[in-house]
Amino acid sequence: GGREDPGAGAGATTAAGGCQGQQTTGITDTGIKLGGIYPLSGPASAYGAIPKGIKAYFDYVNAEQNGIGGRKVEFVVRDDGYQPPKAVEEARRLVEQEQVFALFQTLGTPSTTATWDYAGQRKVPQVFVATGASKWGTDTRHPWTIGWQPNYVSEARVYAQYLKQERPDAKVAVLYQNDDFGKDLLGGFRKAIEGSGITVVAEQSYEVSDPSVDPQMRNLAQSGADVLLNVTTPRFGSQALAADARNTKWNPLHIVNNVAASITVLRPVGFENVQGVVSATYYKDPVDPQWENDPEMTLYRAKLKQYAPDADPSVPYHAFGWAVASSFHKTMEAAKCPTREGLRDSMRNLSGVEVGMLLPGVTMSTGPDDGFPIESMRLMRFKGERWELFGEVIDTRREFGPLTAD
Amino acid sequence: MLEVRDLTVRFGGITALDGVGFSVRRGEMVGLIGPNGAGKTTLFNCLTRRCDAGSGTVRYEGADLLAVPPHAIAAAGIARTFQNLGLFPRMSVRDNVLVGAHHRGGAGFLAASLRLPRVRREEARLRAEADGLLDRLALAAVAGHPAAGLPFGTLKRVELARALAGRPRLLLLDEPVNGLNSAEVGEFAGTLRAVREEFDVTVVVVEHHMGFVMGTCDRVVCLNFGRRIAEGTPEEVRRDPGVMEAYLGAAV
Amino acid sequence: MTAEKSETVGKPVAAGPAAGRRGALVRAVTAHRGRLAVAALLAVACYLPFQLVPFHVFQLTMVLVYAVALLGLNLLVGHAGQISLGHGAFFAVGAYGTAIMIDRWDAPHLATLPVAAAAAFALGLAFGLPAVRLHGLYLALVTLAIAVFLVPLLKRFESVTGGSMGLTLGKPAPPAWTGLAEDQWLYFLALAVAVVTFLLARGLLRSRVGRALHAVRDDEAAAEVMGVRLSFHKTLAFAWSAMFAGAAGSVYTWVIGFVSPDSFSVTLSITLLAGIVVGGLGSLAGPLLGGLFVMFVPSISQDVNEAAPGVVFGLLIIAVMYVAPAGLAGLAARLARSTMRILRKG
Amino acid sequence: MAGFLQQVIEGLGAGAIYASLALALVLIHRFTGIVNFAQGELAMFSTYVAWQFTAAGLPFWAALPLTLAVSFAGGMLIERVVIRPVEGAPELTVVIVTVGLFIFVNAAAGWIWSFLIKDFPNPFPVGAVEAGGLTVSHSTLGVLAVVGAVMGLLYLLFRHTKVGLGMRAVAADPVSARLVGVRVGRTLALGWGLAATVGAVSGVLVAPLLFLEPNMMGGVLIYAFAAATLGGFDSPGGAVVGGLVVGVAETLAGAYVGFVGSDLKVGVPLAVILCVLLLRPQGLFGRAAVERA
Amino acid sequence: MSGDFLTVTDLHAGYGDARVLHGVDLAVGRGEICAILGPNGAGKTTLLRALSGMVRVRGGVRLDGTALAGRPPDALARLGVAHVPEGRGTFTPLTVEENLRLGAFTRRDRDGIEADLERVCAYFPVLRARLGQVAGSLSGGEQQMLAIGRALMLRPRLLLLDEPSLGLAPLVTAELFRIVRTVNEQERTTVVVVEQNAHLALDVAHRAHVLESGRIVLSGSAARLRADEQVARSYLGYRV
Ligand SMILES: Nc1ncnc2c1ncn2[C@@H]1O[C@H](COP(=O)(O)OP(=O)(O)OP(=O)(O)O)[C@@H](O)[C@H]1O
Ligand SMILES: Nc1ncnc2c1ncn2[C@@H]1O[C@H](COP(=O)(O)OP(=O)(O)OP(=O)(O)O)[C@@H](O)[C@H]1O
Ligand SMILES: [Mg+2]
Ligand SMILES: [Mg+2]
Repeated sequence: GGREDPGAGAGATTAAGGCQGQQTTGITDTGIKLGGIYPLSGPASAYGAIPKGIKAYFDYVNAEQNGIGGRKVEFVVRDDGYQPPKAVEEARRLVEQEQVFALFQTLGTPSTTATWDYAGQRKVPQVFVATGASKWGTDTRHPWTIGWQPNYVSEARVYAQYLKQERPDAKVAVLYQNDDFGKDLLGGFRKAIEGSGITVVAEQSYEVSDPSVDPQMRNLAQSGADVLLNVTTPRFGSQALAADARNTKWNPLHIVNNVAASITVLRPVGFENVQGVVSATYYKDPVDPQWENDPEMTLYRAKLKQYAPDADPSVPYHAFGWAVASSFHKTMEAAKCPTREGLRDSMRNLSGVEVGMLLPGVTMSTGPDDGFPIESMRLMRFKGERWELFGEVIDTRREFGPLTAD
Repeated sequence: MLEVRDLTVRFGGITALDGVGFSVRRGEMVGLIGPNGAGKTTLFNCLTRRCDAGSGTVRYEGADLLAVPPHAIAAAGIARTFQNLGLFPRMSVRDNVLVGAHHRGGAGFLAASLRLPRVRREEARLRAEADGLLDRLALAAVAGHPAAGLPFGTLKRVELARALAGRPRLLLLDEPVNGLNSAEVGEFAGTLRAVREEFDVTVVVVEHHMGFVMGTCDRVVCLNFGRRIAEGTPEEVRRDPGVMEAYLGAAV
Repeated sequence: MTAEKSETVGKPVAAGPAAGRRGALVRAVTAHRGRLAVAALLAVACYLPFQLVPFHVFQLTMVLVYAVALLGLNLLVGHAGQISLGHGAFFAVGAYGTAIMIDRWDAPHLATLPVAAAAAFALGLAFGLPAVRLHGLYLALVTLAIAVFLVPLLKRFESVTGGSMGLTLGKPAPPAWTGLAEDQWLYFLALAVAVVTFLLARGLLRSRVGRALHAVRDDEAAAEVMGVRLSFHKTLAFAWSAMFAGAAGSVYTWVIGFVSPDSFSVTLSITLLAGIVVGGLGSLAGPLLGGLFVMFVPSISQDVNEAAPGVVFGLLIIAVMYVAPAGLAGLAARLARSTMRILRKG
Repeated sequence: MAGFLQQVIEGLGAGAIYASLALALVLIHRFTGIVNFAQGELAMFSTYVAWQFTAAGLPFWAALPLTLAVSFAGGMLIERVVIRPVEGAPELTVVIVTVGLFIFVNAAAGWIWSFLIKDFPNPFPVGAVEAGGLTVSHSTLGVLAVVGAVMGLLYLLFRHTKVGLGMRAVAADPVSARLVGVRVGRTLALGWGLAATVGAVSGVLVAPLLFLEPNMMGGVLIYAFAAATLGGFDSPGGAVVGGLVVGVAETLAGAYVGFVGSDLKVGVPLAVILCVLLLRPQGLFGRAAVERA
Repeated sequence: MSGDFLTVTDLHAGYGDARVLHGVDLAVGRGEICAILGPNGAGKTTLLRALSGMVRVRGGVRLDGTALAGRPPDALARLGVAHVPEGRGTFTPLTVEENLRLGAFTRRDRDGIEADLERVCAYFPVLRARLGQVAGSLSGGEQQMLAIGRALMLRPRLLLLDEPSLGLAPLVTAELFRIVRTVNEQERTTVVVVEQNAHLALDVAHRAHVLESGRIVLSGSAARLRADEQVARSYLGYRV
């Protein structure tokens, strides 16, 4: 630590009254300033669509609901190109120069890991980071950082449980991206099937820089597995689905993870080729016809058109942004103090908060021992031209018990 | 000092040197002449280990020169100039000359980057010597100029200075006066003579400028199609009918 | 002493007898302009961290980190004439070396630098050997391959490298006697490393070895005839260059406190090459200018066009190459020359 | 054995993809003497152009020639606008300009068409030919055939046309080329145009297999570099052989070498290249430069 | 002279900041051989480069009435200007035959090209034996012959020779100037030749100019210059 109090940078302010001594940097009676860090450039720039959905949401709330509790939201987005050192720079810019109230989303496990120590030292909330790594919820030394989406381990548990019921002696082949995301999910899955009749008979990884996963899929096909767990990002997801469809001699039950389960990933493969594929989800896919008349979806489409006319509402990242922004809205509203500490406490004390863009039955809950806002998912199966939800909403915390760091 | 015997070099189907043999005594200045493509430059390339001999031997000061690795040639006391210039275009004239003295320094990467006192001393010594040479060859005015963009004649002198900076005992000059006018050729011949005295070097010179060769060389060897066709005093070689037919033409 | 001189130059000088003195001054400045510029730069560099907000100090620290890496790359590309598209890999070796030492053995931060640099040196030496036989394009693409291969390799040896999750580390604490804040301390560490590497590189380039490298770059055949051992110089140039990159990587780890394979993708290698070409190959100021470019231009790009910063960044790279085909250093030199001319005339 | 042969076939299929882009790289290298980092992104952009045509309702076989024409014109335009101003600058300057172009085109494509995956029509019928226990999919055959044809055309261009001669002169020595009357600017523009066209062919072949999105060619480019390097960087035959060797080496390594595994398999073609280059520094089919003092 | 084929008026040229030619005036008649003499660094090469468009110029250059100044070298090649440059400009990775054919790049008469290839090989028999060889591997003199042969392949109207005898054996040098004469006489090719060997140049040339420090300091018929001992000594460093 340096000479200065890390929390007391230039311009830091504190509150009076019941929230005495708490930090009010970036928040006034009429405004609240948030900063987000996303890869707007470079190979991961697909995710750069998320802040568009967030912005549209805040613009809508600012214009039509007088902001969050009378505070107009200013959302500053910075680009880190998916490079951790850049993320550190941008986080510091947002906190020290832009004087944001909170970091609202950093995207990617590496970028978030690179910045969470800083956020903690500065006591700046790092809210709803856009990565499903489980450490955001299990780590106790970083109270200022919290995830949002169901973590990859929980998602793996959902698939494991489904298999235990449907195919108790499944032989599983896994295709996974060789990074934190793929490894977390695969690791969670291995753990969840321990003690059951299910075995992982083959696993193949790929790098995001690989042109294609066809070779991996061929090797998996040779394993004779009857289930394929497809842990990929969109383009590789499409490739794997297509490879499975092409191989008429191998017809495993194909489980595709949530990241690659959007209809925009399936459509290019051809709907006839992806019938019966299974996945799990927690928020509404904007191109799924079943949500056509859903009120939240209707609102989303209308407001996105109004406030972000160049953003295509069918891009699932926009809907994701919308969902996470409205989650923030609710969290902020629930805060007892309009301070950084207030937000931290609020985000760690959610109970059954409903968010329109989440699936019915999926709510946000956190607690002193629970750092995972969303832990419920629902299974779905592709049929015709859309996903069909089936089974109950699975609350992984209730079903499998809480996750712990290990 | 130098003894070439039965030297043969082939490139694919072309025999550039075909059993060449001759010798050079210490302190001598030998002219090497012959039609274009006779193998003169190739011979120089062999002596400086730029190309491999197919067969034959070269003895230099009693040792087998062909066993010396290319980068050790300079340290062995052999320096050369190139037919179509082999200067380092982006380096200054002074630095070009200093590279000529490369093998006379000892600073390695570590010592050099730390600028140890002994490196500084060595550097100062070489620099002083180089400046002396530049003065000697009337190059002081262009010492800081990059080699690229200087007139051809000047560059020829820079090459000579660079070769001399290595303190060679054997100097191989490949067409040193081409591109110079008669006055400059005369001047160069004078300089060369003086330098020979001063530095005590043995010289083998390839040249097509007959006036120069006849005027400065003690002995002349003539090659044709990679073979030695004549050897002797300049006068003898000039009168040699084979040389006249293959190289000089009846006119000269 | 030097600073004094530069100050007087700034003052308007009256006509008359002062004119002669002024001429002498101008001459003195002209003669020592390189040294003057460096001294002035150093003075500013030491003064800045006390004036800037911590965030900007951090940014400058990163500029220095990149500048050190680019200094190494410059040695190889600008001076020895070999192209490396894989310098990110050596940078990563330095960064991971330091990270692993701190993570496993709690090594003191400063002690890790020489070891990390040595590791990068060794690796550079190993890769420098094939480099001897390869020329230009082929070497460039083989080094690119190193950079590509590094990422999965780092992930493979998870127990040591932390795999794709990477390693998170603490930052060096400023000793109490300095009275510096953490950012300032890191800045001065980076500055010290930058100054030392700069002096090393300068010493190297002004010596017999530097001339040999230039000779190899300009004409290999002639260089060899002059007694320059090609393989030795090329390999060692590669290794030294890698060592500088490794040192930069080590400082990087101090500053960022986190390493992961994603931090050292091929993009980093290409960015470094672009940085040194944009900064100015073969010039001493090039690495610093390149570091500034690498650090600040991506931010500027997103200020211009948030929707697609890459569009702006790409255009800016192209634009700089138009305006300054020999790099920013070349452009600066050109400007300085015309300033000097005006100064001399005026 | 059949399994092994099958893997070889699949490797050839992958290799043909790398070869297709390597051909464009070789082409531009022959014409201009530089390595074009933007080649893959230009191919990707062309593919989007083709996609735009088909999305507008044009049948694939009508969209293709249009795309090739647009790509050719686009390539020429890029040479004029982007490359011409740095002509004569040091080689690395031009290379870095192509890096800038890479970043620009990638971002622009994402900006225009978003990062959603587009479905791109497959020019070849689905299905496969089966013989002796081996299956070769139609699209593998198709890609191989197209790549072979492009290679043949390039060979004719390089060896038997005046343009080819002028182009090699420009790459060898632009100043002298101009002196003997070669219109250097036009030749370079032609080179960029043709390379963009070959790149477009590559993109169109690749898109149905890899799925179209702005980062589609990133990985292919690396392998195409490997292929071109292995082949010697200026012979079309070399590019194709290089591509196939890389494809097969990678596939076999991923399938049979346990330690290598799928994560490190990229190292195998790289190791192959390194070994080949150490024996033949000019690549398999490259000509060693003769340098004389 | 009214029948001037090439006229140069007040020509300035240089490299970057360095000015080399300071107002050169020159006239060469049709079918004339004109020698440019002068000491090292006088700007002879630069003058030829200016005539073939290789350096930027200020001033007037007219070829047979057509203004040349500012046109690029390739345009000039199409107008029939061939230049044997200093340093030869060999296309080193290409074969000898390809080098020669490139000389005729702007020509369309196939038969004529084949005939000229034959002719050049007859002039320089050494080249015939090496048609398939990579030009970079030729000896210095052979490359010089190649450069001259390449220029002749254009069937130029104006032939610019920059020290053509550089590196050539005496026999070949003599032959070279015979060839220049022949080409000049048979095809009325106008020739501007820069040559250090003033002796040879003045033998073959009709007129000669002495260039010094970027200016023409002396002009006259070749015969006159040759005869004038005094001139020769003071301007050409020419010792008989
Ligand atoms: N690498 C090579 N490949 C093929 N042939 C070569 C090679 N190097 C040289 N030659 C041939 O060998 C012969 C001898 O060349 P060399 O350069 O030694 O001639 P030279 O006597 O120096 O001629 P000049 O007086 O023209 O310089 C030439 O005919 C040349 O074409
Ligand atoms: N590429 C260049 N860049 C900068 N300066 C140059 C360049 N080429 C020539 N010069 C300068 O121009 C001046 C004239 O050179 P030029 O080559 O025209 O002389 P020259 O009369 O042909 O001499 P030589 O007899 O040596 O060939 C010289 O001072 C030279 O330094
Ligand atoms: Mg020779
Ligand atoms: Mg000249």
